[in-house]
Amino acid sequence: MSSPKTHKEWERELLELEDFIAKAREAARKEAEPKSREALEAKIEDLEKGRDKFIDVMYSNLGPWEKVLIARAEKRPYTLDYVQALFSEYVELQGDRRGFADNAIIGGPALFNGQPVMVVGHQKGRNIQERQFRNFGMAKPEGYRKAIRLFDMAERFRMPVISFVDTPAADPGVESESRGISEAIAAAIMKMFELTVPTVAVVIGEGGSGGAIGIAASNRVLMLENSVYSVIPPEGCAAILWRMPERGPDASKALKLTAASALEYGLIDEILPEPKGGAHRSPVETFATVKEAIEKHLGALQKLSPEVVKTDRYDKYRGMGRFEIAEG
Amino acid sequence: MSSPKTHKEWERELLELEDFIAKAREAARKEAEPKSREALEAKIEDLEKGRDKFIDVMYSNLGPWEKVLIARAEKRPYTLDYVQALFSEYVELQGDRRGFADNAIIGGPALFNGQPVMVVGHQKGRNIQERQFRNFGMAKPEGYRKAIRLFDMAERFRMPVISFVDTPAADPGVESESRGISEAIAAAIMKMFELTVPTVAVVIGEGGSGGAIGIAASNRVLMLENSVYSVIPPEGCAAILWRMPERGPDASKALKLTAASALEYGLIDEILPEPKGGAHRSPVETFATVKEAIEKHLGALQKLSPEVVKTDRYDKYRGMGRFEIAEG
Amino acid sequence: MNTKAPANSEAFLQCINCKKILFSIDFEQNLRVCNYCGHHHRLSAATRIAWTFDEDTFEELDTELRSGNPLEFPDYVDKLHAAEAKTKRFDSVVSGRAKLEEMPVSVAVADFNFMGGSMGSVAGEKITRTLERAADEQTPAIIFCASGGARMQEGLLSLMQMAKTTAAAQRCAEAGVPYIAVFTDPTMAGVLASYASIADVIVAEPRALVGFAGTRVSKQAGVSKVPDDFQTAEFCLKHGMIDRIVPRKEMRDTLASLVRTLGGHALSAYAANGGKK
Amino acid sequence: MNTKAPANSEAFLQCINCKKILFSIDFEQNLRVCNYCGHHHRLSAATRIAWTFDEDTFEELDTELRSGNPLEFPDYVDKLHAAEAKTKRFDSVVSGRAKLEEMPVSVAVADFNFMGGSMGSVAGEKITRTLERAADEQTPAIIFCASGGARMQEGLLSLMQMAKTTAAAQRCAEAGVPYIAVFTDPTMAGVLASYASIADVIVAEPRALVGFAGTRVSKQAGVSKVPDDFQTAEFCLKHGMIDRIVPRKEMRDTLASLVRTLGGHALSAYAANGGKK
Ligand SMILES: [Zn+2]
Ligand SMILES: [Zn+2]
Repeated sequence: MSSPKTHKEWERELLELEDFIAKAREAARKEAEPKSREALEAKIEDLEKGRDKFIDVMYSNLGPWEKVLIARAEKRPYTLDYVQALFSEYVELQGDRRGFADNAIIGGPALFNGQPVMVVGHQKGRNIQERQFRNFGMAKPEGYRKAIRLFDMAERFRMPVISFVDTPAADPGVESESRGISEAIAAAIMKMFELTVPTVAVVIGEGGSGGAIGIAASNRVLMLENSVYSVIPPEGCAAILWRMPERGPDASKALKLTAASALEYGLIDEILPEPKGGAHRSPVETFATVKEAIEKHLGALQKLSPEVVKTDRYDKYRGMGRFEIAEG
Repeated sequence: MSSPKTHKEWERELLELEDFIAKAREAARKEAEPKSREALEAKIEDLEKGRDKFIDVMYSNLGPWEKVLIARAEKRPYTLDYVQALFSEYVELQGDRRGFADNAIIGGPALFNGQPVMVVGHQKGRNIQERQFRNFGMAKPEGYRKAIRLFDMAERFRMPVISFVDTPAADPGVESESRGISEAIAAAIMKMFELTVPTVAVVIGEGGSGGAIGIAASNRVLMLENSVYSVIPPEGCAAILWRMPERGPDASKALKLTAASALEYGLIDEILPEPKGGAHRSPVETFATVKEAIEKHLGALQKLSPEVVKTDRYDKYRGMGRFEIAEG
Repeated sequence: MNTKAPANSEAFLQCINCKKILFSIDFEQNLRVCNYCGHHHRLSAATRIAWTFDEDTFEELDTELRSGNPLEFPDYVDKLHAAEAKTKRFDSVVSGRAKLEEMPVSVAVADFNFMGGSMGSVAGEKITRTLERAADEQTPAIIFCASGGARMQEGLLSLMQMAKTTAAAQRCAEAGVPYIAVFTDPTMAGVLASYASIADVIVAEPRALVGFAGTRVSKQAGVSKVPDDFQTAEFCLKHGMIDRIVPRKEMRDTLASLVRTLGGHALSAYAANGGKK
Repeated sequence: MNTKAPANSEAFLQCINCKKILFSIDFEQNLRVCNYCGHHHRLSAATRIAWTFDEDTFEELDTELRSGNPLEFPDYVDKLHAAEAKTKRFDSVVSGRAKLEEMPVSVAVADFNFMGGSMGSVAGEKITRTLERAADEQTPAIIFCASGGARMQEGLLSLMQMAKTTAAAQRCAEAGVPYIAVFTDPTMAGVLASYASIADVIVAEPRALVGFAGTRVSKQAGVSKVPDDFQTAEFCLKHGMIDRIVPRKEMRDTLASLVRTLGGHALSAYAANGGKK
């Protein structure tokens, strides 16, 4: 059996079932005769139980590839959904102050539980126009340079930084290359290590390689249960390994790109559980989970002195890596 | 009598005289008959005395407009001439690290009397190709952003900054505007006020408004005797005041753009005398003057603590301005 | 917000952009934004202050500063006197303290009516003091820009105001106090290339003219063709040079949110000091 | 400079760029730069070190670090063993201390022969230690880059090396110690987008391949047409991303001048400490 290629494809049966339930509900609504309606409603209830069970089964024991599909799902909450749900008085700031503007990374100051914070995140789009406007969540150099500007302000005005990570990769085009996408990412990482204010990153969807780490090198990194974080997209890995990009599902296993693996290797701090059926099936529940987690980690970090916040971050990344010690 | 428009035009008679002397010298060299040669040489000597007198008269009591012409003279030593004469181990560094490179502002680390310094300066070109390559000494945003990068390094590595100012103006084109020439200049000025290493600027030719101050906001500002420093080019001022750009000579008087005026208003620290007939008539003498002046001012500044170096600079500019106090 | 009484006794006026006839009373209610084309007409400093800050909280300072004629520049004195007569002020910048949604702020507002808002020694000094007060008193700075550039008639003294004001902005940044600039029509040349462009946050009014060189100069200098929106706030936004374009009626709320978030730390320090340095 | 004996016993070889036949002895004398087309052929880490630093001053460190297979990635162990056999090293980066015109420097040199110079945990650790030693001992850092990017086979651990090495570079900057990167052919992807691009000074060998994405990816992604010199050192110079292109025979002198000028302050501190931290 070949692997599904999109979240929609993978959920096809479930979506059909949901569609059927919706139609049945419509029919019940229109049914004038009480008995028939009751019968229909009872049937719907059964169907819904069936659907819940279906979701239970489908979403228990997800493989890495299924997580890739869920992490990329169009219905998944995006950064601006979190911004709206978790913060108040958000004012989006724009521009790299160097001649360019980017729409794949957004950010600005806001209040979190009444406390000033700086928000930064990748932003994807849901329909074709939005997706093009957001460049599919792939930031150009100016996106990272805007982030640097926001990080600088966060430091100057003693605001913790909350970043939301959700990108397939940084933009790899000729324009990006000519304006130094590599330097922009590296400089953003470097800036994050200069900060003495606490930084918390949440991987909400795709943590796509350099494009992700450019705004994710934080004191604490949290991953939603079904998000992924990888050095290379599985399709790209499969293309290099086996010259078969369609073997992405196999590569996704080899790459150990799930939240569980990241935690196991000591690369993230916490896995945030998603509602049954994924974050998009109950955004409100997801927002509450994320909010609580940010509160907890931010609260702990804010007890530390600025200098310790900085060395905590250094030490955290300093310890990452696995190697052997050869016999002298 | 209408004013001369270029240094060449102003010096026309002198140049003709020099040309005549050169020809006479050539004739004397070819003259086989000793008596005739002696007679010719005696005549040449007379001519040279006459020329020296001519220069004396011409270059004593120069008006502002003549200084404008001298400051713009093609034969005048440019930044790289000073770099070659005053420093060793200069390595030119390039690029703004943001996608663009500029050739109208140059710079890099070097040794000055064996001591590491950072050199930054506007660079003009002498022939048509050079002039185009250097964009007539008019820097684009990337020039100022490169300067900022060099200032940053100077601070990090505790190197004094020596800047050479010689620009008609910052580049005013559409490209410059689209990449934020104003921000680039402002950010360069701002960066100079962040530095705790001593900074010395020398106006060697044209100190053209914002384009000049972008690399000139230093602890000490020195001006060569015949250089000019102005908020607007005299022709531009005349165009605004009288809608007659050709009245630049009149505007140059009103603008008080000479070194003497700048010193009188407390805006510069020292006037560096030029050799008879201007810097270009004896570059070696000019280099020696400039070198000695830099040594002196740098020496004094290096006795101050980094914090005092910074407040010295702030206080210097803080005090600039002339206004009246109205009766309560 | 404060009363918006018609500025003059005329019942009608004409939009300077679309040329449509407007009722003065509607026009004032709409904060002098054209109902038809949305053109944001210029405001005097006094009107700007009244419409932005909490009622009667503006305390004007530095009123003793008056432009002289240090260079003895031809006709400058006459121009100053004419501008003083027209605006009843001594220069183009009004500076002081105010409150915005009860938060203390250090404020400067430029008035284009005074010699095109140009920056000479007095404007430079007032901007500098505004930013220094912000740094010293830990109150966020808000500066409304409106200027053709440096004031030619004060020569190199005006150019040095670029350095002086920028140095003060640097001091503000170092003090951890946010500085917000508002670009109104026009924000040009020496002002744009100094304190205006290095604000932490820059918002602009729609269609404000914003640029370095006179439009003619830029067009001559560039071989590339000039875009339709060249040197407008919209052009700046597209090129990453400003943060947002904010219509006049949202300006107060936007500024308040920025002060509350970016200025939170500074304002706590201010409060801890008993509301004064 | 050190001996440049032919690397193999063959008397001739072919330039991989222009395909002309070269005398091995001339080729070595010319630092493996083609006499005809100027192509800079790749060097092993050992050769690079011998040709750059003062004779016999290189002290190799961190030799105990060896790549494992933390992810149990398919075929990774075989690839490591093959690379170890080929290079007689445990990974792609050689690190240690050396002297350059008698000035102490902290050094790392990547070897493209070891799995394309890719950066996994070991390379990341060695680069980090090199930059940390530079900061701690106040000796300028010089890193020769040669890498296809992050090492896929160590997954997210490799990605994190980008953060780790960049953090170390930040520490270096904060310690006032200059860090100079040399881009050799190729310097790509995860290495370029981390410690390589944030060096204080970046010099590159002529025509070195330098880029973020695989060339194919970039060409697909961009609608704009691809310039002829795309992803070369020359392209980077034109776009302000590197400081200079330095031919191999001038490399040593250029690096020495940079260390002497930028590193002057750090080296004084080093000397004041009696040559050791
Ligand atoms: Zn209108
Ligand atoms: Zn060849």
